[in-house]
Amino acid sequence: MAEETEQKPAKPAPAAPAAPPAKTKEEVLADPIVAAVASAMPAAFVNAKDAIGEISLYVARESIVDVCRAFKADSFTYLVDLCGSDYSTFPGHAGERFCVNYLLYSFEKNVRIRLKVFVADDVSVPSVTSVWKTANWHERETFDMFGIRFEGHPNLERILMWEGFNGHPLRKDFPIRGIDTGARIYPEVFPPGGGPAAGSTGKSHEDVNIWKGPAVPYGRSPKGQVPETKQVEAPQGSSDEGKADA
Amino acid sequence: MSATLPVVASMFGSIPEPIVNYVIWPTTKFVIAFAVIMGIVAFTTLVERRVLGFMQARLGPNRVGPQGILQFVADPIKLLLKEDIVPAGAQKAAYFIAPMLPIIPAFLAFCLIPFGPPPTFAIADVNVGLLLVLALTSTGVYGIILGGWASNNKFSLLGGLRSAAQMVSYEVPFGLSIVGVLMLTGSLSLVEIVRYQEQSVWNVLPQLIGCFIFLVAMTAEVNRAPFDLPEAESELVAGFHTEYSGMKFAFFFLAEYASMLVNACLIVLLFFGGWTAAIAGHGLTTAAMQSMGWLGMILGFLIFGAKVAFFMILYIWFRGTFPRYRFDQLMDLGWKWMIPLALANIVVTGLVILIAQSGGAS
Amino acid sequence: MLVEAPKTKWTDRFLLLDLLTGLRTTWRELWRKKVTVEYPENRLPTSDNFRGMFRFSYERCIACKICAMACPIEIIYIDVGEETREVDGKKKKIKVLNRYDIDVKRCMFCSLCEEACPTKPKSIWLTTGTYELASYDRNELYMNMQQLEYWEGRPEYSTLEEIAAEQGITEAKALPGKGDSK
Amino acid sequence: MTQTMLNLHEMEISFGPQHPSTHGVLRVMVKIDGERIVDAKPIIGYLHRGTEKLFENMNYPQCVPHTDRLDYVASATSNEGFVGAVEKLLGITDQIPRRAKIIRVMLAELQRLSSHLLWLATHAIDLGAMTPFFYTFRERELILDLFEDYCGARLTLNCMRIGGQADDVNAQWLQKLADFLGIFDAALDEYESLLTTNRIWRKRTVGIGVITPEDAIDWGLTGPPLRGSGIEWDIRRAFPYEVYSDLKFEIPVGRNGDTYDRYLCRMEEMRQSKKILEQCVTMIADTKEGDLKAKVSRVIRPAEGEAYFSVECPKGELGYYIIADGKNPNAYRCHVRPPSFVNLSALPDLVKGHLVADMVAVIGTIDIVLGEVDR
Repeated sequence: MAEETEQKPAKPAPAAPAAPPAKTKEEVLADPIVAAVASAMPAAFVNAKDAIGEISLYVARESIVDVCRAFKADSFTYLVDLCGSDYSTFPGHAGERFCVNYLLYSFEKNVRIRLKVFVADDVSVPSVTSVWKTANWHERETFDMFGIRFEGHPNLERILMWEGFNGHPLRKDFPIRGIDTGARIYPEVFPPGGGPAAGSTGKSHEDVNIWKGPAVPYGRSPKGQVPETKQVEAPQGSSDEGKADA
Repeated sequence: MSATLPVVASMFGSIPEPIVNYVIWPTTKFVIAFAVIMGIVAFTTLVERRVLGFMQARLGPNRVGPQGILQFVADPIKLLLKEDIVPAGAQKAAYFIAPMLPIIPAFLAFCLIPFGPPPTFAIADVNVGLLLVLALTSTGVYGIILGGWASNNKFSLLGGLRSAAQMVSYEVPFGLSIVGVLMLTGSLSLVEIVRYQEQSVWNVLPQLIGCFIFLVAMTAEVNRAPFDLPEAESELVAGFHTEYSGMKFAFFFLAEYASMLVNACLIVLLFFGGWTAAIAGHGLTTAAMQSMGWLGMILGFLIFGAKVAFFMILYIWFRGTFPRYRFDQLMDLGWKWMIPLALANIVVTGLVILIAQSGGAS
Repeated sequence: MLVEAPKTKWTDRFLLLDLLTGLRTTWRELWRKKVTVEYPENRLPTSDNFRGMFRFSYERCIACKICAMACPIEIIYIDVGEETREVDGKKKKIKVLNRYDIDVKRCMFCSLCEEACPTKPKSIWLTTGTYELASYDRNELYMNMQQLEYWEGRPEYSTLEEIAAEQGITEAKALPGKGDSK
Repeated sequence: MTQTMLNLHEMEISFGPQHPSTHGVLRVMVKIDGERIVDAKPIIGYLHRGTEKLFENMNYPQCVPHTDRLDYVASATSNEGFVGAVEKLLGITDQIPRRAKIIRVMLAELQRLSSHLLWLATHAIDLGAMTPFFYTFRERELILDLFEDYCGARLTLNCMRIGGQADDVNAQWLQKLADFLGIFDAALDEYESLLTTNRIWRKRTVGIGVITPEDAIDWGLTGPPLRGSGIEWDIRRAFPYEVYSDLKFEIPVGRNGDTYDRYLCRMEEMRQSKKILEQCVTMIADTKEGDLKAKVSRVIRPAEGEAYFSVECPKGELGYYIIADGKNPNAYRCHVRPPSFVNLSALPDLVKGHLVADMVAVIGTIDIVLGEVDR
């Protein structure tokens, strides 16, 4: 295993070279890109960050629609993206669990800014569908994936998962595999109790090839020798024959 | 008729002559014609797939027999052996009758079409032959409407509706476009129309607009691209025959190709001189062919076949080239362009004939 | 840059030139060479680095498991045992590959395992130029190391040089790992 | 039953998920009055594979082959977006060797050509013109051959690595590319001779699915649907990545925002892509062979932070939003902003009042790939 360690440097990824010191909230909010809106409603912004050229503004949940309206009036006419994220297992994160990210773009300034709204479980967020039509499907997706409810959404139902699906897949406590979906197809082929078992890692042979039955003995003799059968198994010209037949 | 064929007639010996003339002889001709047409229609499907393939930089079916020539046998066998599925909610009786309805008039129309110089190749030379052909071809749509309705499928229903609307709007220019020809020739008999053309010129020259309208209308009449709305596969899955499988589907299919053939024959007879290759009485006229005996008959048949083949290829060519019209645009074209144009054509033709006659009289 | 429909004269439209150009295109294509490759008789040649069926070399493998770690869908299953063996009169512990399975039916042929393989020539590689992998039984596509090495229709090889040639390596280097441990 | 069948007033049709022209498994519940669409409701999710969840559970290099499966007809641009986002997160965007960048641009533009050719094929066949389908596939095959020669795969390329490229291009490949570019203009003209001036094609596309510029922005449309409405915006120009700032190309925009304008835009985009490729072929001659990868550690573990990076994929803006927690070699959250998903959400507005046949045209003109819509 010498090769592996050789090629794997011990130190983690190189940090961004000569990163400027992180800006404070006030500095970011004073940035000319967002200053107009930020000065108009200073109470709405909880925090602000500017990292790798992307401005993130942390907005209070109640005022998100007003903030979006203000930004839309201030040339940020375009909602690029809206997505959720679950910070429940984020290292060092204390505070509300979910976050809804809004990414706005201004054609005039040619710049994107991000608005972040943190919400706790079971707390709904005001919908911005009244500001941008495109928010409709994004919010439905966020609801589907995280269970964040959007207040005032015209049609808040699941979009990617099916109706009646239990759970919200992108929550961190949702298991990655081994969900009992309730679907039992082809019981005559797959034995009862088949299918990925809840909590299985999927890393063992039995987990994955459930229809294969017990593992077949395979592999070579533990001596580590190339078996003598090599010549028998590989008759000369077998590949040529195969091609000629075809 | 059999008077010109004493050898054949004598084979029937003791049978009374009227029966030979009006029962046995036409039936024999029809059975032969039916078999040949069935073969031609089946073969057309192969030709279509091959030619379309060639136009699209590919080969088309070429596996069954040399150059895929037996594909037209394999396809019906496949369709015969297929499971015949009847949708659960279908109107059983209508569902079964629907495929038969278009195929009967399509093949019946061949009785009236002279494939070559009379008398051999004209099964029934009726003096209103043209009207009868038009009447028969327009009944084919009932099967399509019925099939679309009986399948209990919304896509089929839409296909049937489209077909009905299309048929209604294209019957009119279809009929109007040949009025000019009738005015010129003064006869409804297809044989007479051809005789007229060999004595003057092909009707396509004096009736260019009429011919164009006829071409468009006949393409629309048989639901071929760019007017293949009833079975537009990208919109209505397969249109009226979505729920049909096996031989029932084959019947629709055969009916479509048979009507294609009928219409191609019609345009050749009406506008392109039928089996003749003559201008102003010179060249291979009907009389010249008849005087050549059997050779002339076969020559006429071949000339007719070549002309029809051209129009069959034209159908395929259109299908390989054009996008599909939309439902309302099709109506638009039919009602707002074709019908006024056809009417204008009739008026102009009438005026010209009137002037020519008065000029001749004075 | 504003794109606009080409201007057409009314005379062109009257003469149906727009339809006739289309007809001319298809007509010309009718007589051109066709591009169909009639498959079972003729096959398209694969390029040299075409990613197809796996090939595994037991001789080359040093049982480092890097390929299994690189695999995005975890379909490479490796068991490594240790064995004491006498080499040059000394007792030495060496790693022995007990199991090397690939669930080929789930593979997406991304070749990350080949890229990760530290041996040279590679112990696992996909450039065999074989793409006809269909099977009537899905279990046949779960392959152990013998099957991975000796599947039917594989390109023949027996020596290190030939493997190297198959992988397009001009100069085969002495193998690290197993060769050293002996 | 007969009664309901004959009651044509506001019939509801399930258009898909098994339908010839929904480009995959899109399902649209259409309410029609006769043939006129009263209401349309797209239902998606039939191809949902939980890619975002998978991204959270595998390390960064392993994600790259999965991005192929998002937009499976334009996997190079999907790769490009993802590796670009991770590089941005690592802060090594400037360290990528120029040769690798040029190769990326070449692959992305080839992919744009191939994707647009596929779009043209399906769009034309949706409107009943079946022949362009085969012509475009003939040329697309050449592009796929180029991909195969480059990275060994034809469709799901997995051709980009974080920090650079895995394979280099050689003179032979560049020659093959130049040969392909040589015939491409004639091929485009051939497609256009069947469609652009054809009166049936124009009748089917002009004035269908009109999007005003304001609506386009409101709906968040990107790519040709946005440009067809007359907004000259392209990420290659607005946020130039790779070497796009050194390349000369123009952004085609339409005037009316209808299906025909979007068709023209895409045709012109193909011509521009060809120009970009020609410039790349000359540009790559000045770079050092084999200089393909920046120094990246084997285990990629970016510092805590978040980054959004987007590329102009054939369908529009494909963005990746990655949150890294700084502890694990996998993304804490990776969100994909798929252009097809956003563009498709405007479908109900676009088809309302049109006929059923027009819906097929509109779905075709949005150019969706369900792998990307459903992820």
